[in-house]
Amino acid sequence: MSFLEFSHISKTYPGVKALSDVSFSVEKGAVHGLMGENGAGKSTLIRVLSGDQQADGGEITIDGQAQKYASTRDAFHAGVIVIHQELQLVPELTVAENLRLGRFPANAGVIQARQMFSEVGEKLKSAGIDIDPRRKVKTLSIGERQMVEIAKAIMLDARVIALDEPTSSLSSRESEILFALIERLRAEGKVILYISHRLDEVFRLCDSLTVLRDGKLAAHHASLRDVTREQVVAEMVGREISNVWGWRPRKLGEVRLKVDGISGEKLRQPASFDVHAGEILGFFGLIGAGRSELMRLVYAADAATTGKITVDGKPVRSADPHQAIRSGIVLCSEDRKHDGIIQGRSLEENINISSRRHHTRFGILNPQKEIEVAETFIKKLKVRTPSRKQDIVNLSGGNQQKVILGRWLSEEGIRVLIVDEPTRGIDVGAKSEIYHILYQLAEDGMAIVVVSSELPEVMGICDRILVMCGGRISGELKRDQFAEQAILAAALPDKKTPTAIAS
Amino acid sequence: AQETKIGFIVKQPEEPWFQDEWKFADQAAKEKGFTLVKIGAEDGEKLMSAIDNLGAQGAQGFVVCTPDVKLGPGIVAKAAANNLKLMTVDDRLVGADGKPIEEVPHMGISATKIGEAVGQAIVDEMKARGWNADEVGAIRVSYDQLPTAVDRVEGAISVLKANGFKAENIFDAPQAKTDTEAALNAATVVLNKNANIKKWVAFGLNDEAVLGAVRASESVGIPADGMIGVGIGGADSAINEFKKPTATGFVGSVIISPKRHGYETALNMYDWVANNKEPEKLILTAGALAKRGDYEAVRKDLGIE
Amino acid sequence: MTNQLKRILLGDQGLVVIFVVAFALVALLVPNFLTERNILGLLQSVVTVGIVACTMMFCLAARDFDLSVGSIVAFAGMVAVMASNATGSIFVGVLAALLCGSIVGLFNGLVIAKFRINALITTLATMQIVRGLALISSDGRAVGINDPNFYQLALSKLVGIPTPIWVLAVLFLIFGFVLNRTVFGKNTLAIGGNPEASRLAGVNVDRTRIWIFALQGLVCGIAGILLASRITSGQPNAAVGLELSVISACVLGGVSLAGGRATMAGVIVGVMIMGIAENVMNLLNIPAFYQYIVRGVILLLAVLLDNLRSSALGRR
Amino acid sequence: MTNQLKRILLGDQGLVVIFVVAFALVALLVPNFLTERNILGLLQSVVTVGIVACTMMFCLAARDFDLSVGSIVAFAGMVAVMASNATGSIFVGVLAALLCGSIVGLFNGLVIAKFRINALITTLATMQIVRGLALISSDGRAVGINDPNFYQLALSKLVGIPTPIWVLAVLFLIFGFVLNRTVFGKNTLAIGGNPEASRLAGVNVDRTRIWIFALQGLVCGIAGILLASRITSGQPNAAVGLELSVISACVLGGVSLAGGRATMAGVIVGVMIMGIAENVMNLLNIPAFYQYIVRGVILLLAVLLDNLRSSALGRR
Ligand SMILES: Nc1ncnc2c1ncn2[C@@H]1O[C@H](COP(=O)(O)OP(=O)(O)OP(=O)(O)O)[C@@H](O)[C@H]1O
Ligand SMILES: Nc1ncnc2c1ncn2[C@@H]1O[C@H](COP(=O)(O)OP(=O)(O)OP(=O)(O)O)[C@@H](O)[C@H]1O
Ligand SMILES: [Mg+2]
Ligand SMILES: [Mg+2]
Repeated sequence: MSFLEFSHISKTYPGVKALSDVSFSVEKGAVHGLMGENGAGKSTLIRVLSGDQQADGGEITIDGQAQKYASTRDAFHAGVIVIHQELQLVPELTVAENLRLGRFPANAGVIQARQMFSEVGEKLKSAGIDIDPRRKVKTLSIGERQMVEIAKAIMLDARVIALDEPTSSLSSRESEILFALIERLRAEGKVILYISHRLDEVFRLCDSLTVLRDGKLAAHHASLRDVTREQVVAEMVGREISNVWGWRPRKLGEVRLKVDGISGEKLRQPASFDVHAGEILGFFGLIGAGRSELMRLVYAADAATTGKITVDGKPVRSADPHQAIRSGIVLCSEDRKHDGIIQGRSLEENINISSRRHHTRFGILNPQKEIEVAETFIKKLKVRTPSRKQDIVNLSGGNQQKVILGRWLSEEGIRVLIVDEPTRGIDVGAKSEIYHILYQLAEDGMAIVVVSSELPEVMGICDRILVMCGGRISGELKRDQFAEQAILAAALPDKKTPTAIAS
Repeated sequence: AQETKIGFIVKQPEEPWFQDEWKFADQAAKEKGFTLVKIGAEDGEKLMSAIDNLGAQGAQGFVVCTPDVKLGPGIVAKAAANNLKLMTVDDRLVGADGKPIEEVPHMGISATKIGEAVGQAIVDEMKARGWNADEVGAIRVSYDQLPTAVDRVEGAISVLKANGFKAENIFDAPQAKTDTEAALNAATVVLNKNANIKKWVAFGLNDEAVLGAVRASESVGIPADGMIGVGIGGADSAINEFKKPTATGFVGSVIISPKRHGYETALNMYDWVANNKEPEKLILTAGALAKRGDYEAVRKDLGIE
Repeated sequence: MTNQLKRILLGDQGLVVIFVVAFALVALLVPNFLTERNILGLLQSVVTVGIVACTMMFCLAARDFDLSVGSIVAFAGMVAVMASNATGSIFVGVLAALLCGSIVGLFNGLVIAKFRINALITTLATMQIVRGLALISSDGRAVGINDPNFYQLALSKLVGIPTPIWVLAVLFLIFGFVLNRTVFGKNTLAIGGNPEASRLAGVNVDRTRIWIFALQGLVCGIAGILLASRITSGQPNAAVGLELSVISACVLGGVSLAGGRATMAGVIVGVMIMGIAENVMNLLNIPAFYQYIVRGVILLLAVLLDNLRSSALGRR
Repeated sequence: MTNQLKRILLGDQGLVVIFVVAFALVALLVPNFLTERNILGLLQSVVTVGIVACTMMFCLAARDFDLSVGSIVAFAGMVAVMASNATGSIFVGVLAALLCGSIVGLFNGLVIAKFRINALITTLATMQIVRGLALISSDGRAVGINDPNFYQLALSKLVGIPTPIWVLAVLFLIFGFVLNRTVFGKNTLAIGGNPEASRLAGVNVDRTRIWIFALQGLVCGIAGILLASRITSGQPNAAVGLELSVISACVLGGVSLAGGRATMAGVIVGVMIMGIAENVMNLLNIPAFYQYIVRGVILLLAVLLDNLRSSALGRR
């Protein structure tokens, strides 16, 4: 008998059958991968495991015991820890408080603060996570928050640990910390469920693998020894995907966007770069390199203190995103939960919020057109949803990301498109569609900036890469110079001098 | 015959005074066998709705104590539109020109008159205690948002001044709300500001306001014989004070009779509706001072028990 | 058949259905309720709350809060009366009141959006300041109307229905349309759903918020004028506590205080439920003290029912 | 040196510093302000608001809302007086009042947490119901206290300072400790800061919310008893509008209506600012109508200052 068993799990949401009759099992001391397209039901399965959602049918057994959870607290007591797909942190509390929330070390209700901080500090250090446990979470960057989230896995002596896309906003360096952690947990004999859209990681880490499709079990591999990546992709998507990147050479035009010496509160050192019409420029860097900060300055999401921006030679002065949009610059930001989705509103409204100004008259909407745009992008990006009227919070993480992308891809008359971690949480199948759309836009003359922590992605789709490190641009590589080593070298903080200077 | 239905609308339904008016009006209703509809209307808008409501219920007339006398023309028009006979109690309606609307029958006592009675009671008590007006401070617990309140305290002040009180010895203690706590807080400030004055008199909108001033004097250590507070109303708040084992600075309260105001107005309206006997255009009642020693007798005299 | 019934009952418009059923019950059980006179009276009694609820809906939907509405209504009424008394022209009076209302609203909006001051505190402050202005300008006393034509604003009828009810109906229509069919309405809802995301999506958040408050002021001006005409005077103490009634009506009608959710139909139902409760209690002659309890229980029942309905919906 | 000054001014306790400066200014400029008598009077005048603000802080920090506090205070006061009159024991009276307050609070909490009904509507409903109960139980009249020893609750002094002020101080200490140092306090902040994350982390959200409301009821009971003792009677109309004063004081003290942010020091400052404003206006003999305006302007200034301070902080 296996240590962790799912048998005949089913779960239905209004209008969606998220899981139907899913059964599989995992051995003790194994890392088990869970893959599937966006909306396949991975997170739902994890939520059922964590007691957050109750399954309509089926049963989970751990170590031979059938589990019955009424709440997440029961699951904790049974030794189940789940790191959810979206960050679940309380910004106003400190790192240590977040990590011990729900299980504070207390004496008669009074928190043993000193003990808590030192314990958490030690555990963080032993896991190689360099974050002060006394810092408030609101002062951390997204990447750091993700590390805090991951640290939850080692705060308690758990039997089963599930990680839902833990690396989606991590760069390779932080990912390595996570992988080391997972190795350690495996050695301790825990059961680990690992969800990811990155095939490399799954093949590197996992002992066994389950693939879900449309809420059903599509494949189960007790061992990954004889399985190929192509096979897994086919099981997930239902078809072969030969070349995910699909890059083709393009003709570049004049300089479209020119950023000259821009700086702001969070990015003290002035940065300059330019992008040509038809070019896809990649920005790579480790977490905290300042890429997102730079892009937010360009988009006027944060106020710039110095610097000049020109689009097609015309200087742009914007104090707020709505002005930046009017001058032809848009930014799809990295934090979809905080800066992207508009909770409580439908997909249709989330897609149309910006681009609708092209089809309104005297401020009155054109409902026909809105439906058309929404339907187009739902189809184009393969958003899995019962209807365009669905509230966006009811979508799976990857599908939310697609909707936010749709918001910006539906824009007309845009000259510069900046996408920050555009494929975060998106499955391989949809990824290639998105790249295809980006190429299309570039061919039509748009200047595109892609910020990504995924090295294969920037190398796969960009014409040129700028590397950032410690808040400044530390390297530039043209496509023919692309090499993993060179890029990583420029991204590492101890390197002071730029490694590659393009002519 | 058609059932007789009469409305009785008051401006502050939670106030004991209006509760009493309603109680006595109910008594009249029971005696004469008509239906009494009691509605509270705290502001002009509620009042207009209340009149509509009465019309809809098929009432034939109503007695009203209006939240504001300036509503006069509106009330008259609304009553006519709903075909209701109209009488006022306590507060008399005025027209756009600021003069009383004579054709609406009214029973009441003017706010200024009550205030003057309070002032007189204070002056009498001062004389009895042998106080010199120059060494006495007066707390005017005020709630100027309410015109009736202004008229009452101004009435009291006019008597005090006529009896040698200096204007600079009268101190304003504005209540933020009309309850005792607000009066207490406001009066405390006045007392502390003028710590050199040892003898005080207090008056205000009602018993609760004056009680606040008396409590304030106690909390800063002024003995009962250093304070003369005279309230208005004479309902339970005042009686509780009189019942206390030792006398407090709350010397008396000017009682107006809710019996006459409630019972007689309802009866008059009934006679008007049922027997077509029009009431007198103006009946003025008088207030009576009740003190610790005689409040039971005074209340009995006024027909309240 | 039963399925269809279920869909109607549990659908988006479920609150409306519950309301219709409740209305039918009341009409059957309460004598004198379903008479033309009473219904007109009832409608007139909700005019002020209803008018102000139109824009309060926007305010709450954008995660804001406006406590100053009662004061603005009173102040605008005073201004309307005093200005028309002074100039002899009702038109000038009406214009002045609308202007004053809008200015106060604009002030609220500017302070809240530009200085980023908490809306609760800002409007609490203007609530006090404006009430103070109303009291000072009239020395705390009601101001009578010189020109009897002013009364006609509230007394005149069109097709047998008093003008204020028409005004209310027209405003319901306008703001219903604005909420669902205009960029302004959609932006308001988006801001309430996620202000930062809306800003990054190119919504001019500051301008939208300022507009919402300015509109709120304007609409309070309209309510103030009608109220002054109805009570035939400008009263500095009018509409005290209006904010709470209006906000309750909105919340009862499904507007979320956390922003992002609002429907005009819901708000209309909320306003009507509160109005009918008052009306019926008076028709049934419920004693004043018990009215408090009944009012509270009705509020609880209304949300509880709606809740059961929507959780049944969730469980479908 | 200047840097250190800057750090103090702009730090977390900046509001306190601003307050101290303002206090010093007032003490210098307003005659009679800094006398022992006046300060004691001032402190006594903020006892009710201050006591209730302790738990309202928790309520707001958990993203909830309680409008029923004023009614509970009045009701608890009535119960205290009537129960001690009936039994002849002040102790029983006090106990009964605390019990009644807690029961109402518990009811609020249960309805809000278990039936998931909007807190605004629920407490609006209980506000009405409880006020109705207070009015009915006394027939709308003030109830006198039979046993003069009851007065001693408010009149007695310890080291020259009246008992209610001691009670207030102790509650400030207790709830300051509870907020920062206990599991309950941290859970409250977590629930307000991110309800979803708290739930997933296994915080018993429902139980915490129920506790918050029950505590709120208990504390309102304390405030009601002291108030009744202070005005030597139980008054069913007492403490109307208290909820708004308390919420304003909290928000002024930096408690976020969006939840998750609260400090006891901030709330104390908020309560004191409001109390001092009233006190000084009366000391300076500002006419009643102008007091409205001054009150509004002070509110605006206080938040504006705090805002400038914290945006200066952001820009550092
Ligand atoms: N609260 C909800 N209400 C309605 N539908 C939901 C809800 N939560 C999830 N769903 C639906 O259930 C399906 C499965 O979602 P789930 O989050 O498990 O997908 P996933 O495999 O984790 O996808 P992703 O890779 O995008 O994270 C999706 O179609 C989603 O729209
Ligand atoms: N809210 C904040 N308050 C204070 N500092 C912040 C905040 N957000 C980010 N920073 C700091 O700004 C720097 C850059 O942030 P960030 O990590 O977002 O950069 P990045 O290059 O976009 O990396 P990534 O997007 O991969 O996380 C970091 O040092 C981070 O600590
Ligand atoms: Mg997922
Ligand atoms: Mg980034």
